[in-house]
Amino acid sequence: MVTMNDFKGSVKADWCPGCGNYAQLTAIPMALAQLGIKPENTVIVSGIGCSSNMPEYVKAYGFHGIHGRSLPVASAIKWSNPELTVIAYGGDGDGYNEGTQHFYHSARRNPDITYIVSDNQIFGLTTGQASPTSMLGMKTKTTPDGNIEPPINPLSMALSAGATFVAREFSGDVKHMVETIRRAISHKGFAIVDVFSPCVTYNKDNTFDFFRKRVYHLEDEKHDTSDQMAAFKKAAEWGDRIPIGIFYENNDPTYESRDEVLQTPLIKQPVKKLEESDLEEFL
Amino acid sequence: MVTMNDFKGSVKADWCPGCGNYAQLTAIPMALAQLGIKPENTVIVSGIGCSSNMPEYVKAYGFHGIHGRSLPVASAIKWSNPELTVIAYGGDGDGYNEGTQHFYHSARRNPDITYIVSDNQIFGLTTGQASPTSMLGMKTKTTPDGNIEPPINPLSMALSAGATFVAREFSGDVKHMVETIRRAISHKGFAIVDVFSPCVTYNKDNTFDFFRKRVYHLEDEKHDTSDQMAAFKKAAEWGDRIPIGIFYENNDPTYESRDEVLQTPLIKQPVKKLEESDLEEFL
Amino acid sequence: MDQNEVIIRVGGAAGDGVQSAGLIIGKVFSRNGLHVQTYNYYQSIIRGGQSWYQIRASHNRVKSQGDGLDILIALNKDAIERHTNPKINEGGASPLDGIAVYDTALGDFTKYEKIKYCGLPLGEIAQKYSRNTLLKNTVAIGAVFGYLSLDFETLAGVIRDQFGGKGEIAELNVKAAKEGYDTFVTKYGKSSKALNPEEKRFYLISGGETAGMGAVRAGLKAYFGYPMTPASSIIHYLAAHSRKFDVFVKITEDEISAINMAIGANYAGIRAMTGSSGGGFALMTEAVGMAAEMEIPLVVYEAQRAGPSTGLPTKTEQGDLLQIIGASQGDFPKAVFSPRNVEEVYYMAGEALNLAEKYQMPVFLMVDLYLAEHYETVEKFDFTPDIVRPPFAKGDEKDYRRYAYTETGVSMRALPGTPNLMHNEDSDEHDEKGDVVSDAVTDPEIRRKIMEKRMKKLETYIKELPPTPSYLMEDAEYAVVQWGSTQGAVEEAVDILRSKGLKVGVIEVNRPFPVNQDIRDLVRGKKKVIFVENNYTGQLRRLISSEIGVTGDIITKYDGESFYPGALATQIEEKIRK
Amino acid sequence: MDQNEVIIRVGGAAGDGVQSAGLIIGKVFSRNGLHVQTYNYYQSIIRGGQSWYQIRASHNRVKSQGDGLDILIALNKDAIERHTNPKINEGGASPLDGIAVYDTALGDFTKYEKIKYCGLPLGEIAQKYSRNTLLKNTVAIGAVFGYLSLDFETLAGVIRDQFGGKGEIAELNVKAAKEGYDTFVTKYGKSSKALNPEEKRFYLISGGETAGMGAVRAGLKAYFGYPMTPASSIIHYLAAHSRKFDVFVKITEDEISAINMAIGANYAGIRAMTGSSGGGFALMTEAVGMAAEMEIPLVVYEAQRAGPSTGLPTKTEQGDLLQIIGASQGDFPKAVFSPRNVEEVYYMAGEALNLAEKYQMPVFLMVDLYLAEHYETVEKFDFTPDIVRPPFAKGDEKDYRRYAYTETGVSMRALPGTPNLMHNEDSDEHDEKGDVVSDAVTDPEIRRKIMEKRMKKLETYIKELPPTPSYLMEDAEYAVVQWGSTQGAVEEAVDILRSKGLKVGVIEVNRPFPVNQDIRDLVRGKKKVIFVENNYTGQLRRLISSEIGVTGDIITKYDGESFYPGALATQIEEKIRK
Ligand SMILES: Cc1ncc(C[n+]2csc(CCOP(=O)(O)OP(=O)(O)O)c2C)c(N)n1
Ligand SMILES: Cc1ncc(C[n+]2csc(CCOP(=O)(O)OP(=O)(O)O)c2C)c(N)n1
Ligand code: SF4
Ligand code: SF4
Ligand SMILES: [Mg+2]
Ligand SMILES: [Mg+2]
Repeated sequence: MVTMNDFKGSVKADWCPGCGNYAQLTAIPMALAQLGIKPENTVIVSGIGCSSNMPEYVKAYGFHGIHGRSLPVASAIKWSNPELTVIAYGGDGDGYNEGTQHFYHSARRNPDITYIVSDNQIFGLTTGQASPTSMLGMKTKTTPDGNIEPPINPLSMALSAGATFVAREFSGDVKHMVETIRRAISHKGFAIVDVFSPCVTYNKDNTFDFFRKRVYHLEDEKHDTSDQMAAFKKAAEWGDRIPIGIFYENNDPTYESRDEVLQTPLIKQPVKKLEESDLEEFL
Repeated sequence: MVTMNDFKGSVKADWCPGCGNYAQLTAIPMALAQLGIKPENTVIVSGIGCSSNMPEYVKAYGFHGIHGRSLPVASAIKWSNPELTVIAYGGDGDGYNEGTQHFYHSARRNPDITYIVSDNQIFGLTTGQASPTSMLGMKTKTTPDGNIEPPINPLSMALSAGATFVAREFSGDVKHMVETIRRAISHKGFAIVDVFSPCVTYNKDNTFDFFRKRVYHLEDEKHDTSDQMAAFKKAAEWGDRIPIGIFYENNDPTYESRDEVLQTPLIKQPVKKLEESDLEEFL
Repeated sequence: MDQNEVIIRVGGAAGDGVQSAGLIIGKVFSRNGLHVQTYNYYQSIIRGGQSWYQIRASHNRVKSQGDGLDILIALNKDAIERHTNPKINEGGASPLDGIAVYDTALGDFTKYEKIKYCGLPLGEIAQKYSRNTLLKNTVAIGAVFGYLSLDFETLAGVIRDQFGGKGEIAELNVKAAKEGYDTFVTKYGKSSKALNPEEKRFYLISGGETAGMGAVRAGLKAYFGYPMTPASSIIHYLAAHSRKFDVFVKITEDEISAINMAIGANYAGIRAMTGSSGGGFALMTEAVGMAAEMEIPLVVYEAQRAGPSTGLPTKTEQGDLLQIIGASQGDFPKAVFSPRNVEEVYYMAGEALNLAEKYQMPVFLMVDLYLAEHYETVEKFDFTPDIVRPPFAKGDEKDYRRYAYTETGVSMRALPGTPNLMHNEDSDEHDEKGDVVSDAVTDPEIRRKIMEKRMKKLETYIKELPPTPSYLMEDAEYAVVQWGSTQGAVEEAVDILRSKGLKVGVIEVNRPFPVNQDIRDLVRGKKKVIFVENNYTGQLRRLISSEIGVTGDIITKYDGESFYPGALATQIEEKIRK
Repeated sequence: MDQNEVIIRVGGAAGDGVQSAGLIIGKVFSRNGLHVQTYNYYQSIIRGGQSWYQIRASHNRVKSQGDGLDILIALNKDAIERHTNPKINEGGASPLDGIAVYDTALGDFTKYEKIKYCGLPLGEIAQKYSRNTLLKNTVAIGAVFGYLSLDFETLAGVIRDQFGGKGEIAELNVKAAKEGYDTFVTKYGKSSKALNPEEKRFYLISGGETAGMGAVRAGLKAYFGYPMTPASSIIHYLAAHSRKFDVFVKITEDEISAINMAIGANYAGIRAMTGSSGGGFALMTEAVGMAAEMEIPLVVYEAQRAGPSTGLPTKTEQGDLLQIIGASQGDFPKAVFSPRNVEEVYYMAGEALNLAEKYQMPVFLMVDLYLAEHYETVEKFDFTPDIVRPPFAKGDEKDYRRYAYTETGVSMRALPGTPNLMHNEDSDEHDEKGDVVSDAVTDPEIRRKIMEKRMKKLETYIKELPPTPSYLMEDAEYAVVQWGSTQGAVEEAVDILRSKGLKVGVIEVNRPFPVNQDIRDLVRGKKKVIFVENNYTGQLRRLISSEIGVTGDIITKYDGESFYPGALATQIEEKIRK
């Protein structure tokens, strides 16, 4: 049996005390353990940012790459060796700024990977600049007079791209998060979980308290997760009540299931031996 | 009075005979002339692709940059000199592949520029590879066994980003296109017009005929252009009937209207003379 | 004029079928066992403009598109005006000095001396068979082979293959060709050229294709890319053969995604490549450093075209060497290959994959538009699989350290999925175990050591560098230094100079980085060293001077065209006599 | 030990307020007219880890963080163990050889000889005033100034400024500092250092800030960027002063957008800049070539940090020179500046903007983490606007050609909005008018000419290059070559060697590209030439050897820290004696 402890890394997480990321450091291993996935078959891929340090702290295969590029790396790992469980993890800057295009195209492509975004609505590691999810008016080092750029909505974004599993969670609700991450990992296809993960150091607006007062569970309101338009509507909800949970899910085929060559795992394929006949066409 | 002829460039367009782009080469100058905008105050910015050759053929200021990057260039030109009418023009590969992130963030940012995409659902200039809007199953040089990646929907994409003007046109309906482009240019904010612009050489699926049979005018069906959810629904329509026209429009403030510094055109601002007091803080 | 050799040019507009006509002609020769080189002059335009395709065929080995022009097939008026005009030289290409085959319907055009104008009612003939306007090209091709009195059956065979077997269209084309063949002979007679079928047959193939094949032979399992001329030919080849070769081909949203995917796939343990031309490669450079820092194998195929920026998208240049040397911040080990011809691309593609995996570092396979797109005859290839994979850790290693300090600098990889060896690979600086040293405490000492460990790989590799190839250097008094695709033109220029008694040899740099110290020995005592480069600033010369202090004179060409042997010989001679 | 100088280090964890304590200390000195240099040693972590801040202050000009350590303020146990241990040397920093100020509540720790341990109940004192744990830093700072018996009022003033004026918090801090000041003197007495207020005052400022100011002085109207250490300090500075200076600051979705925006803004006619560190700059490289090909002015601020890849994000290195030289495919004119100190950054930022516009080409303003982030005292700045704008076409020019061939290679720009001069600027190769030559007909001749026209700009600029600065080169027998931020440490090392009678001078390369030929003259006849570089492979040496064939010995440092003068002097001496 796999336990959470099997995922315990030897390096202690050095996020600020109280940082939202700790919740995911609990939730991800817990979900993996519940699913009986072994550390050796898990790859955590990340970019750069406070959140992206995650793979350093989990005992699994870790790929801590460059800013914004976790998704192409994660997709290719999965396509090369489908027996691995591949989780991409990173920040809102990483995923919705530098990595915008990869997020969008991964969502439409539907590789069987899980993408968890620590959405603290700020750049943490670079010491507090506005991110694409920073709220209007927010004061940061790059927006000393208040942010004037309307934030993007990662869920609507994913929905519009045709994502097959779209969810949101909150670091203040680990139990709920574990459940959703478990389902995201089990989902066959691209699963995005945007997590409100407060940055206690640089974001004084979107605090644990801010969310605690507002979040509610989608499943408590009979939301139909197969209805894309309903999902769009729920995704647009922002104010006194903010929904978390699974917004949308469908069973569209994964990218790899549509590709002929990938029907045999690449890593298991024998090398193709060339023959004289392969030159025929050049005659 | 400005006439279409004022925009006639000295270089003859060298697209393939019958190429969809010719329609826009007529429609854009026509719309500009109708609005009384002078060639000298018009800048056409493009990336790389067959379509992106447009600025070479129009008498106006032309900026024919690199693949995928027309929008950042166009935004900055507008911010620097708001008296210019700035139109970005390019292909589906240019805008929805290489330039994905700029499209998405321009849409949320809302600079007062017009973005017209020649959407031929193929890479033309590079001789026929699948693009992000190529239909499933389409055979191209890069998808000899048929495209397996679900196409993106540029309109839903723009809507999810919060675009303030979202429209679609068809090269086979120039009159209608002129009207929409005119409104797009008049719109205060980011206006995207996705144009079905058949590539007669490499796309044998989405031909003029294909669209002629299918397109209908949105305004004929009492579509409410102020209803975003309705726009999402209309954008998802694809099959025997495909809508063209304006899907959505609102009056959200432009980026430049929210920025204090941009209240005076940058190009007109005097140089800031530094003084001893500017060093005070370093004492 | 060499009677064993012929140079044929097909000129027309994009969309006129220039290239396919050229390829048919080339294949007729190669199937007959003649050596062939082709040259493709075209524009970034889908229809119209001005393009041409040149085929040089010979009983002896040919190494470049050559000088001179024996036969012109003019598909439009512009082509006949242009290629017969002795004043127009398209970047060095010779004007016609032989016969011009054209449709008499072209009407009037300027005629020049010494040229034999062989008009034929090409369109008329063609229309007897079909209304497809491209059929007249087939008639013209037939005419040319009639003139050369080369076996019609081979031509018929190539036409059939080209037009999809024995169907109606193919037969119409064969018939049209035959009529062109016969009509020409009847009207204008035969050439004095002595080109006859040989007992062997060659393959006619381009560098883009041999890059793909060579990589497959070395175990390539995935190619990630975004189309860009002239790096697309490898994609098209691999995509077309994806199922046959079991190679996964993925076109991505951009080049950044492509290279990151290639790195991910290599990390997972398969052999994967990416590639682009200069502009797309620029976008990839950040990830090159990541591969180096994380010590993940990576092969990048870089097909140069004339820059800067979009530049001349369909023209050749060797302008990306310094971009590759400078790709990504910081110092790290890497290797750059510049194969000299289509055949060498095949072998170096495999060598690159092996080297990248052996040293867990980025390896660049540089070609240029000329090499990626022009066709050359090749007799045979070695098909023995060429795969040297270092061992991976299995899971029972004690005290496994992903980046263990070793003699060679190379540490053993453990692939994801291996039991017990879970670890983190990081683009942040790390220690032997892979733990990051830039978070809590940066230990400058560890940083120093891990830098040295990585750079040691390069030192180890340098010792294994094969000698720099050369041509006629044994007794040379003058050394010409070339790299990549200019080999053929340079060697032919040197042949010309040798025939004049000048003892010139060629140092052929096919592995420009790390710079081989043996170049020092090769230039020692030479009266003159002359670099020949298809770029403006002499990038190879700058690199070699930078790394080993060797420099010399320079001959450059930066008009988008490749070198022509005759003109080059003159330039080299001038440098020598100066 | 120099009695006119003191070196103080504040050590603690991220989040302990190390940096702000250090800055307060520095400002007390600079306001008193002492010369100051600071050094910031920190990690890529928001809280925890190990960081320190060093302040060197002197009555004489200081040029680097210096050797030795007189006073340590230890904010945690790790700091006291680490900085007092003679065996630990953080990349060259000296261990303590003086007094240690710390909170007696820290408990036990290893004690070393020769160090005076001056424990104080810092926390206890602080708690009297507030429960904010950072207040104890203020107490410690007070103690240090008591020890140095430097005027308390200046300290009070700095504290007030730091804590927002005369409010309650500020006053609490002042009081706490005073108690620290007095308590220390009572308990441990005063230092023998002779540091006294001078009649003048200095500004204490970093390179990131002077880059911003210098650019504003030269008419900067927009800055486009994406945050990345250490290129963020300029962004933060400009964003904070955006309204004051009327500079539009835009943070973009990525670096690609940032550079394209900067190019768009320059095209429209304003002065705009972009910037990043190595990894972000890698993403910008494609557009650099576009600016060059389209001849649009562009200044890129490139703040280096230790690579490869993410590397050591908060550590210094000079590892990006070759990345900049190789940025983007093809050959094109460009210039690279590497200011040597905080003041020079100010002037070179303006020079870069002027040069970019004069020659319509990319100009790189290279700094490194050390230069971008450490503070130096500066006495005054020249505020006269430094804006040289070439004339723009007005609309009444006859036969206007955007890329007209000229003597200098520079052609007159016409900005959008100008009547009559509508034209196309293109990343594709074009002719004088701007019409593309790669579509219908590529004219190799035009291509050749327009390449030469562009490259001519570089030839023209080379003639105007100011002489390479140098230090004590007049009578030097040995030449040290340095570039960028290492100036201070190198000059101080040379001072040490001079004091030993070795005639060493320094060639200071602040404009590394195009390489100034005068370096040849400067090294002529020297017994030895020694390059000193903060990177592994000696990138400046490689560049200079590449361009003008000058080379020499090399001393490198690649552990993420900058050079220390003492250790460097020893290394140079070894090279000389070898
Ligand atoms: C190409 C590149 N650009 C910029 C950076 C600098 N950088 C590091 S992390 C970061 C943003 C961090 O924000 P986010 O992704 O939201 O992560 P968080 O720290 O908030 O978890 C940036 C801009 C980089 N490392 N690489
Ligand atoms: C960075 C970069 N990558 C790739 C290319 C090659 N390229 C030129 S045009 C093009 C795509 C053209 O498709 P699209 O944008 O749809 O334009 P169209 O030709 O169909 O109008 C590509 C991939 C390039 N010029 N630059
Ligand atoms: S800065 Fe914010 S995101 Fe980063 S570790 Fe601290 S609390 Fe977490
Ligand atoms: S290839 Fe297609 S898009 Fe390009 S010019 Fe021809 S028809 Fe138009
Ligand atoms: Mg964040
Ligand atoms: Mg297209």
